[in-house]
Amino acid sequence: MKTKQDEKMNLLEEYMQEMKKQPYAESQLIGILHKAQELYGYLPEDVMEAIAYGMNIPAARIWGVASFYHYFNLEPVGKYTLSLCLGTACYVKGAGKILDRMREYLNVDVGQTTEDRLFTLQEARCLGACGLAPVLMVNDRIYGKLTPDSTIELLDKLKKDAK
Amino acid sequence: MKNPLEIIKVKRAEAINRILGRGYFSTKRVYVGMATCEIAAGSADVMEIFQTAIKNGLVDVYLSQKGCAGRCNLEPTVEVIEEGKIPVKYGLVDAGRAHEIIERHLKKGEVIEEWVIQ
Amino acid sequence: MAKDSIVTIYINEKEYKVKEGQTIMQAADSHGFKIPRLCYHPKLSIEGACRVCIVEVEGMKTYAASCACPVAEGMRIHTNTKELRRARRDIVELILDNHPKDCHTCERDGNCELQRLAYAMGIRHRHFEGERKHYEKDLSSESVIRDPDKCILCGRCVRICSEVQKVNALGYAHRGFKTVVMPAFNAPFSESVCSNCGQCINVCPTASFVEKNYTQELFEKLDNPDIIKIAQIAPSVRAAIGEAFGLPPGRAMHGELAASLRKLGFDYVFDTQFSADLTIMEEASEFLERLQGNGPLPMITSCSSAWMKYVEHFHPDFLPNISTCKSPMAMMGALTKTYFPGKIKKKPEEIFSVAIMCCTAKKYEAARPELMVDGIRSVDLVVTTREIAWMIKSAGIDLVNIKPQDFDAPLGISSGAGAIFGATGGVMEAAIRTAYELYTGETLLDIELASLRGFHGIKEAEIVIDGKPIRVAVAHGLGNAQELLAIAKKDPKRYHFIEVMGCPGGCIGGGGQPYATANSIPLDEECLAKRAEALYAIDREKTIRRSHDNPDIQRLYREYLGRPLGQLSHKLLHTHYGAKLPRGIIVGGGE
Amino acid sequence: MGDSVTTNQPIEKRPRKQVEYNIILCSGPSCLHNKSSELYTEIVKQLEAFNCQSKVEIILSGCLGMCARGPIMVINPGYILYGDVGVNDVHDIIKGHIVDKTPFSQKVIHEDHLFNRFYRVFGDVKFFGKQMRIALRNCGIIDPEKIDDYLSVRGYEALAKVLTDYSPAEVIHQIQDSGLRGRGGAGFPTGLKWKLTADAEGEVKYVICNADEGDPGAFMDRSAIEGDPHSIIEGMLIGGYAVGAKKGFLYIRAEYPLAIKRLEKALTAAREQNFLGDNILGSNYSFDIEIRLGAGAFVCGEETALIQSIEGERGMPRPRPPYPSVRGLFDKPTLTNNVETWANIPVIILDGAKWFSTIGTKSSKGTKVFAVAGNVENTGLVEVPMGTTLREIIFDICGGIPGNRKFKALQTGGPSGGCLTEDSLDTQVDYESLAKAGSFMGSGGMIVMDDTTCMVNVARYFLEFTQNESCGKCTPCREGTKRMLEILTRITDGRGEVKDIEKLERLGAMISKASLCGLGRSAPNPVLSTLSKFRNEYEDHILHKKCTTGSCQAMLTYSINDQCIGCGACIRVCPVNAIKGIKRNPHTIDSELCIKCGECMKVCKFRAIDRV
Repeated sequence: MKTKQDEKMNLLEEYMQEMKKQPYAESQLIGILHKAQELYGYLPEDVMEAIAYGMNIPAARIWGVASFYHYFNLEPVGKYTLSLCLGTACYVKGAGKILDRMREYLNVDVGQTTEDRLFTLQEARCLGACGLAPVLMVNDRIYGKLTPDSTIELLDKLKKDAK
Repeated sequence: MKNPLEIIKVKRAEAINRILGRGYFSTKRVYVGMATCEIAAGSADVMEIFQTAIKNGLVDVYLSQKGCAGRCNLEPTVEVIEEGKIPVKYGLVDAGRAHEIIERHLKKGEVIEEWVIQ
Repeated sequence: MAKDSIVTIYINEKEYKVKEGQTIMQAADSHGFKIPRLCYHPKLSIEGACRVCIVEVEGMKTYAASCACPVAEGMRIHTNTKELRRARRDIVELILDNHPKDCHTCERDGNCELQRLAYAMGIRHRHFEGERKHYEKDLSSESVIRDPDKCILCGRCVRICSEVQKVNALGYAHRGFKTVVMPAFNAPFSESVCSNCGQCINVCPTASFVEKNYTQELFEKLDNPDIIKIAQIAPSVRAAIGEAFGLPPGRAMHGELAASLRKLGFDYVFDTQFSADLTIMEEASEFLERLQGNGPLPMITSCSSAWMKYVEHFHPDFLPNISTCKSPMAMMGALTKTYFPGKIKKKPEEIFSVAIMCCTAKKYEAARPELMVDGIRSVDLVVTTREIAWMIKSAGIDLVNIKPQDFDAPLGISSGAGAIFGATGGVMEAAIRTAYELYTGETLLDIELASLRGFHGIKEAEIVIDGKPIRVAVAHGLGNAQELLAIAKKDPKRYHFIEVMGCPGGCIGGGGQPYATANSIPLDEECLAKRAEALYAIDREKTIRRSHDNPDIQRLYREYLGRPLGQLSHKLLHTHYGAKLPRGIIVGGGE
Repeated sequence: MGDSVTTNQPIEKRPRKQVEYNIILCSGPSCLHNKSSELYTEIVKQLEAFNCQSKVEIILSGCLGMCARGPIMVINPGYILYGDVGVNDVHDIIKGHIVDKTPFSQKVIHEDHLFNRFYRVFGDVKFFGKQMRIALRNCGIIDPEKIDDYLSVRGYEALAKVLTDYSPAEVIHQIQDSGLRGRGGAGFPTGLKWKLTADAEGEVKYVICNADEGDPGAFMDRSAIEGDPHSIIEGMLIGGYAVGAKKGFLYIRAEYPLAIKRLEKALTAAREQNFLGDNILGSNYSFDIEIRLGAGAFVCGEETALIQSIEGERGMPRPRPPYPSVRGLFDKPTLTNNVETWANIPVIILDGAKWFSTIGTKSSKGTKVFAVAGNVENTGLVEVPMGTTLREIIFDICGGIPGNRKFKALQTGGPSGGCLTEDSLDTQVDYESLAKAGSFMGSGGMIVMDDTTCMVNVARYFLEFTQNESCGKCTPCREGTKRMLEILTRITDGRGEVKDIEKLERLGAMISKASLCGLGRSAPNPVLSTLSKFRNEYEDHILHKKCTTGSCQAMLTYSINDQCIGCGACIRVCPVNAIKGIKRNPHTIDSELCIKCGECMKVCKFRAIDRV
């Protein structure tokens, strides 16, 4: 019987096989890491090792790439990824204060996940919704025109929904 | 053999035919902004309301999505275009406004002045 | 564009004719300038990262990194303006500001490129101090300590590890101010693909990489009157240790070393060159066996410990080709715990066997369980050339002026063949001298094989033994070795015998050799050539130049071992290595 | 929560005039020169004469791009263009078009430019009036997910024209003649870049579209891709033909999922119609495009770092030379342009280089897109002809500063740019003028700041951004920006030292000249520019420990004045018990304990709390 993990690995292997056929196969590394993160939610070390082996790319290089780009999560993320936009428009409209409140409320720093694995707090560069500044992206959905208070209300609501 | 310019002319004619086939010559054409920023402001719901209205019998309306024209603080935006008239651009269209635009503008032809982007 | 055409440039308003295609730095170097530099290394790719070597080029809005920027006709370059001096000064200060202030207690004190630069730039005050990075040291490896706090991110280690050694154990991780050089996943060095070659130590301008230091342990053992302290000295140590005492490279100091080690407290000082001769006896015999169909060809040498670890990691399919001979160090170690205690009527447990090596990987090798003899370690401790130099200095011994002495019997006499083991091609040359005679019964007259000497990455030669052409190849540096293996893999019949040494230049360029002096660069080829020449000179000056002619070797076989590849030989002098799977391994080293 | 835009309020403050027609009168520089202002008076007069002034609104627009035929006036609906309009023609036009409902054909011109379609829809909106939509010509008027829509607005005709009529060298000539310069920031002449790549030796060449839009507050490229992906693809196809490439890469931020989806859809549709693939439109030209995703690194907007990233490496810039046009992606000659630059290409081919070069200033041709944000009435995307003044953008197009506040500064060029003050507002938008005024064109972020903004804090914000995005390769950027940020932080925290300004300037000057790539070189700009223009604010912070705008919290002190009646409301909300006092007696704040949260000020009904 196949476990879920095996299935994910099979999908990744398949993807790598496809990428290996491309010219300059090594250049597909970032795409493969995207694929892995799509499957696993983050980049587990053994998955990166599997990519090293599968693509014949030194693991130190893969680790270097994965840790260079902020989009890649090196640790498991929470149910909700909260990406607070700190682009200029949002910043000017008080995103900094919202961030402080969220840090305090969640008791985590940027890049960390709450102990209950519910929230991961992240900073985003411009999300391109400046008209709604300040904005917060929760997984794929954008919430706009936030204040520190309304943000906390939103987090409360998400917490309730999760239960 | 045709040269690329001749080919493109054929292709364009075909494309226009297909657009017409989709009902472009309806009396009213409605364009809903569907860029990331518009969607973030709630345009997906607005789009759905128009789609539902058409499914439920709203006729003579051609509905399409469009990109962002750049009017950020007034998104979501919706245009209602009628041949021979100045196109009407609505701003800050939420579900309530979408329903009213259907009832008043699309069905009765009334331009809802206070929501129009000038 | 013809590459050797000449262009006219102006440096500090003076006209110079230089070769097109050169960088500003190369052009300036050839005309009496020495633009300060840090991340640049001639053996490595151009990084252009430290920005210390910046110059002003008229018409450019920003400074150019002279290491990267090619010259162009009519280019007007300034290397020494007030603004530039200040910018360079500030750049070096910025590096210092993120660097521990522990120069006095640092291993590289006095030998540190950053320290030299800071001195030369005239940094006498700090202006911009602030947060300093701090990470844990990685002490996991038997050979190399990684201290990210001292890293200035010049990237030389990353480049030598990936470009020259092609091991790719090291890489940059994270980014910006948080960039750190580390193995994959920040795993301990001991769990990484590291071969322990120590080249990162060689090229590091600071003390971000240093060997695991055993000097204090050794001092303690030397103070213990109840044990017999035995030293063995690798060929390359004698060719390089003078540099640590301010002598120019190329002076062989075996006599001085033997005398100094005795003063330091060793009871017996033996020569690894003796066991090199022994290795040749076994290895040449093994080769002839294989040549006659008993065992796979090409046979590949196994003396280099970094190389062995590398094969276990990346090319386990070649393990059957690896000679079963232990390295000279391990052979000597085995003898010091078996043959020699018998001679002096002591138990093996009473012997403390120390190897003084040019190599950091030997520290790892000595700890291998494969090398135990009757359940005890054959070599108890390995110190590098650098470590023994500190000890000699610390003990107040005048290595430079001391009266030379001979090595101790019965493991101290060596042939010239044993000496050249330290330079790339040397093992092969020595093996051929003996194999030829063992096979044909005739003495090979022309024993200096020029085609196997020098620093070409891969050297090939064909020797006719008894009418049969024997094709051999030599590689030094793991990157070259990997290329050679690829050739051998593609064309398995191409070679009969392959020699590999893990470090550039062979053992003379080992990871435990003295740091480059103020006017030199690490792994400078001129310096390596002089070290090699010191070994070749030893060889030339010996009357016995073939391992099998070494009378003590002959006596050892007569009195103890029996014959090469005999039963006792097999027990003491041969071993087998097995595949290893450290974290993040890839097939064939990634090429 | 979140979606708080639900109101039934009118969306604009001005009452809207209900009209049937609008007359758009070009007031671009060339039309003005041709006395379009006199026309205005005449139009008003004629409308009154025909008694139809209530049916018609007159709109003054920016340049309509038909300067050779000016003065231009347009009548909507229908977007009928009248050219060479003299004062004497106004009567005939109004009578014909509005009274008799038949356009006055003698003056109607049929000059058709690609961007005219946009103005058929949006021509009467004031916000778009002074704009000129070339790069964004189709954004907001076509369905970006339907190639048919793009084809209907002459899509891929420029490609067909190139393949039919032009040799690669002729295409490059066109681009050179147009005067187009790179829209990514530095303004390198696009035609020259193409020529260098075309001339470089090598069989295999590549074309790259840089869509790694990263400036915080800039989203022009996202909008362009989401609104009109085919324009970019067509631009790249033409570029590939011109330089001899068969393969293009589109490097886009992973944070733009919708843009990626639309691009993928567009590429598939283009392949189906043989705009991509082998023997495109029956020609010998073959080309295809592959999307490559970024992964959250601002520095990958730098050309060489982007190339590293496509190669699957850490996005660390390479030293140049060698220039990418000679040795770029996979060591092959490579042409990189950004999204906006590519989107201009089809226009130049179809409307002509000559026409294109009539727009803009002497050294900067065409238009530039800006994302205007900050303290401004109308935020949004603005595409204006080069030469438009900053004042026009901020006040005429974007409606000025809200809340009756005073304009303080304009930040352009994002983290690489600088701040401009009131006296620079008449600067024209072009590469040289902005640089001369002390800023930078950049990729198009434009932040308007009012008098509540602390400039030291703004500088700190941008530096924090670049510090965070520094790749860490070269010393000046990695270490230098860190130290600058520390100094700025200490200044805004009220711990600034007298020598800090000098240190900032010294580090800034060194970093600008010694860094490896453009990110590092431009990183000190926000600091250096605010230092030169708002030095007094820095001095206030350092010498007097005072932030006049009240932005730097650490420097505020709260105290209670004699308006206090001792109600105790402030005591109850103070989270750190810093307020003491007896009921009905004036309270006091212990400034040692106070964390400056401002809660007391919010609850006080008697304005008894002062903040200085």
